[in-house]
Amino acid sequence: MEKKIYLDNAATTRTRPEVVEAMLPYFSELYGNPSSVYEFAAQNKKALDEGRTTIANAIGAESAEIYFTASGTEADNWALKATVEAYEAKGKHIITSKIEHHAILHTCEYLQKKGYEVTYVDVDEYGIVKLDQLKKAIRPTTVLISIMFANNEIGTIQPIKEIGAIAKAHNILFHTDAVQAFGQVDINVDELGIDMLSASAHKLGGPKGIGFLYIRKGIRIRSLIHGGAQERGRRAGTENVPFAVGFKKAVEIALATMKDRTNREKELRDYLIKRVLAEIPYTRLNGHRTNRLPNNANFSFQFIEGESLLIMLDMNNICASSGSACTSGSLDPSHVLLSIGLPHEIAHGSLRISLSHENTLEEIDYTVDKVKEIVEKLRNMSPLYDDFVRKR
Amino acid sequence: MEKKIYLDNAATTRTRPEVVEAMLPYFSELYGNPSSVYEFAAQNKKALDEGRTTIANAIGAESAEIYFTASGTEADNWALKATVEAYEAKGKHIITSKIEHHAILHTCEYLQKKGYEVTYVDVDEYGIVKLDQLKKAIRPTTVLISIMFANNEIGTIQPIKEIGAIAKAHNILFHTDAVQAFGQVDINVDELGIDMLSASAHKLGGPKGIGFLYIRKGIRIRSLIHGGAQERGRRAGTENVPFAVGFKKAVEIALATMKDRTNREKELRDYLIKRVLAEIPYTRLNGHRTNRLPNNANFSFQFIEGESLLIMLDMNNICASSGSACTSGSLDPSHVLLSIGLPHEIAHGSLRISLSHENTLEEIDYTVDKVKEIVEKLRNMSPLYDDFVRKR
Amino acid sequence: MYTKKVMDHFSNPRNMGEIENASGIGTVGNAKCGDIMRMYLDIDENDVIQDVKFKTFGCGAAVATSSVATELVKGKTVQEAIKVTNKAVVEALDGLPPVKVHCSLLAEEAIHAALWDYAEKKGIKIEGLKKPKSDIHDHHDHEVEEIY
Amino acid sequence: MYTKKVMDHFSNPRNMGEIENASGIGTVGNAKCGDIMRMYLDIDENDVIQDVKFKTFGCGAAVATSSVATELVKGKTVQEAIKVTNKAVVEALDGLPPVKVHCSLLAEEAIHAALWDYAEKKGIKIEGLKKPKSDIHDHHDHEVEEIY
Ligand SMILES: Cc1ncc(COP(=O)(O)O)c(C=O)c1O
Ligand SMILES: Cc1ncc(COP(=O)(O)O)c(C=O)c1O
Repeated sequence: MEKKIYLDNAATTRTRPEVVEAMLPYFSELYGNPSSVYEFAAQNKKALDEGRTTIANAIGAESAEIYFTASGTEADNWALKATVEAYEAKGKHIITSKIEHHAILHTCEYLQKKGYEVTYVDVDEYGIVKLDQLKKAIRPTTVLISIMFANNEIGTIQPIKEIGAIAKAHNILFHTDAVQAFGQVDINVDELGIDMLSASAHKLGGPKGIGFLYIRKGIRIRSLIHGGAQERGRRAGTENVPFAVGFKKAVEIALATMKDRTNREKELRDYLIKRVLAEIPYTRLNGHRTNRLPNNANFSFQFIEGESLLIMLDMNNICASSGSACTSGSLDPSHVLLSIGLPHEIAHGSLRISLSHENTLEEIDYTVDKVKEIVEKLRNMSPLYDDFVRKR
Repeated sequence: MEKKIYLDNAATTRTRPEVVEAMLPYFSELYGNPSSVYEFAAQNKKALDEGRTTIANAIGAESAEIYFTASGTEADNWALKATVEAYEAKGKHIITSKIEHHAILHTCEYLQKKGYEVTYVDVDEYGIVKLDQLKKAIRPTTVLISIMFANNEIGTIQPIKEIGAIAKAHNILFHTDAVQAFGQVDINVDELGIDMLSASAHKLGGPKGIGFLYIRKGIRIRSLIHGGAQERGRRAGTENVPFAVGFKKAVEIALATMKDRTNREKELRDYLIKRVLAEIPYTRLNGHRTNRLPNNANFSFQFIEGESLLIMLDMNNICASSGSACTSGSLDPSHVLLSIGLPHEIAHGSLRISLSHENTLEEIDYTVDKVKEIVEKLRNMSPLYDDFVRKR
Repeated sequence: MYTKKVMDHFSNPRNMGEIENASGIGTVGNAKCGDIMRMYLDIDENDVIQDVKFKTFGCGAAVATSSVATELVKGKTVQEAIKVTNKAVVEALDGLPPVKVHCSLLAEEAIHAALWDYAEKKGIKIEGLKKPKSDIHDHHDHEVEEIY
Repeated sequence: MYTKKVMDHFSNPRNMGEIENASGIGTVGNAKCGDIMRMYLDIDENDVIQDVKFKTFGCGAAVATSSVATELVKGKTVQEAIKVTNKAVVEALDGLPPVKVHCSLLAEEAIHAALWDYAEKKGIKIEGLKKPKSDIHDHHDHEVEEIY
């Protein structure tokens, strides 16, 4: 194909043209600092607050419970670091899972160095957090449970409502990293018992560089970034008004199109999964078969290595990923794939395909044909495959 | 005047149309995640690195010493929090000044609560840090001196080179908040002995929501935001590529136009100062007469209150500020004006005018006329003025 | 930030000025906090406020609350005037930002201070009127609690 | 990320395949780390490497270094071949990203392992050749030191 086929929407999405259009006036026309007193700036404050309201409505929260951040990562850092600080009197223990994004895991490791204790709960072969283990991990000193809504690599959606109920029953705060889930699945913080939630605009057609943290009213929270009184004194720094406007637009579109879009993506995804599993031997689907993000498929092809596969796909104008984009460049296989029990050599041969509303059946067919061809080629190059064939 | 007169460029600037144009392709065309392996994303990584290089060149640093952040505030927080963490073995003492931006002051207050010690050095009547006091404040446990390059309210430029030399002589790291200075005055980190420097794009025609921290090679530094391996493992979160491209463009323009632009601004500024001081009695200029930002003028008008003045200017389509934008909405008079020795009631009556390349002599004349008229009107309303006239 | 009513009173303050030989003058607030209000009352023999003027050093809300307070008490008896609360002032302005509510308290105080002055000058006691504080600094409430 | 040379060798690997009844076969690396290289050498009676083939499981750099290493040793004597260092491999590829330099070490090891196998089979000792490690995991260097 001449045209690029972009199948890495879990890494980032194309900023929707409508979003860009919505942002444009806020650069060179309505450029006032929202903190200023004059009318010209009041418009920007209004735009910011309207963004907040749209986002709040999208998760069943109140506008005053939404705080803009510069990324999902910042929201995750904030939720963890500020909560443990505010609730130190109660204890210094956090529970999370083994398959969290590095924004959570590396923050936890940092906190461990600072004297906090962290329990990393296991997941089953589908990537679902083991609830019995989670319950057993609870201590009187546990201040926070942080479990991601949906996994960025294998797409598995967690039993958030159950986790929310467990947290509530034990009077523990519950944070969820919903960076991959927001805009893809229905979220209502009250129904699900979520106290804090992180999200990021660039995963749903918004710009890269804005996220938010939902903090339920009444929760004691400290600042992560100190300075001016922006975000009601909770998060300092001159506000990125254009991106707040863009985020709003992206959320509006994501909500309005959610049902049709995700249905279509599921169809494409299931077609893709079916063809790959049927046509490429020694292949497994990672993640849960049904409890998964509508746009995510993750495969392991035995005997081959993921980067080679990616580069060859790239040569065919197909953009996909192997594990999370943040960890590519690292030599270690994905901690998520290892956590669901894959041996190292199989974890190395994984491919993540994540769809958007822009992908077509034709693109999927072309991609499967190419994946098939490349996997065959790489297996022919692979000493592991040789050994396997010989042993058979 | 029909047209808005924007005289609050220290709060934020209009994003230059050239900057917007440079960013545009990176939203919906070149939207890949710079961390991804495919060619499509490599272009974005390249754009990011080119931004880094342009910025590095602008301050005489190396590309690998520049780390993007989401704001000047984040850069300030990072510089302080991560340095004290990394150098804790040496000691827990920081020296800063009384007139820093809240991004520094509130971070220092936070650190004090965490057990660090902070000395806040006084400034003289012009807002210049007292170097003898600074030297005396140094202890064996001092790990960092953080003094702003130029003040955001009164525009005073600090003797940075002298401070850099003092820090070096005592083997103490020197950080400077150059958010107001970057793009306005020449900065060379080696010549000035700067180890760390914060800046923000939106003060020089770039977008709101991106800044950078310069960290001299060899300095031990920890992360503030933990997660993915972005920014060479130092600052996690998917990179805001469009804004990095925009920042680059803004810096290019700021450097190319620096001499002519600041000369012109100085002329306008000096004309403004001359007229105001000559035509409005009981008025003082705050800040240093010559060691000040080319685009800053700050006045105190006795017997009147700043917000009233601002609102009336706003009614006349003039955007200006009273103290820093971040603190408006607060009832306390500016800590900067109090630090230079103004009594409370005079500090309350201050007006900051900060120019850009877009302002004209005509606008300045109109503004002075209006300020004159409004000050008179407010004084007629003021019981303080009454008392003063009566006593005379 | 401000309602239309506030902006109207701020840009066209009613009853701004002084009254010579006023029956009572009250000054409250302090310059340190950035607002001072002075009220002049002209009260007739029937205890009716015939005229009222103000001078204010302060923010937009301070000016607007002064202005609206003069309107609220003008023509009222002293007894009616002391019942004009800061709440009435806020309502008459269609609301104030939380950080500015203290201005309405200042306006209430200013009226009371002028009435107290009037009572002292006349050597009478006004039922229900307390001696005004000279400094109402303590009324300030900050919208944003300081967070570290 | 990769140079043109790397991409060329990756997409058109030279000497990919097997040699039946090879004079020496060497396999290095380990699947846990994501790369395994196997080298086949056909060496004539004059100790000249007449043919060389490889099979590799690994990233783009692993494939490209294997490919270029086969080119570098083909036609050389055994003594010349053991002097082909990973540096030569990197240079022949116009460089490798720091995180991938370990692949070139792997390629060097693979040649050495095949030569060792050849020597063992023939019952000779090759001057300057050490017994290859079976696992060169330790050569990994991570570009980004982990920062907390
Ligand atoms: C001196 C100074 N430091 C820090 C900041 C904070 O920068 P930002 O708005 O990018 O967070 C500002 C401006 O608001 C400033 O003027
Ligand atoms: C689950 C999850 N959490 C956090 C992040 C970090 O978000 P951001 O890139 O906005 O920092 C990502 C994506 O990179 C993610 O997939």
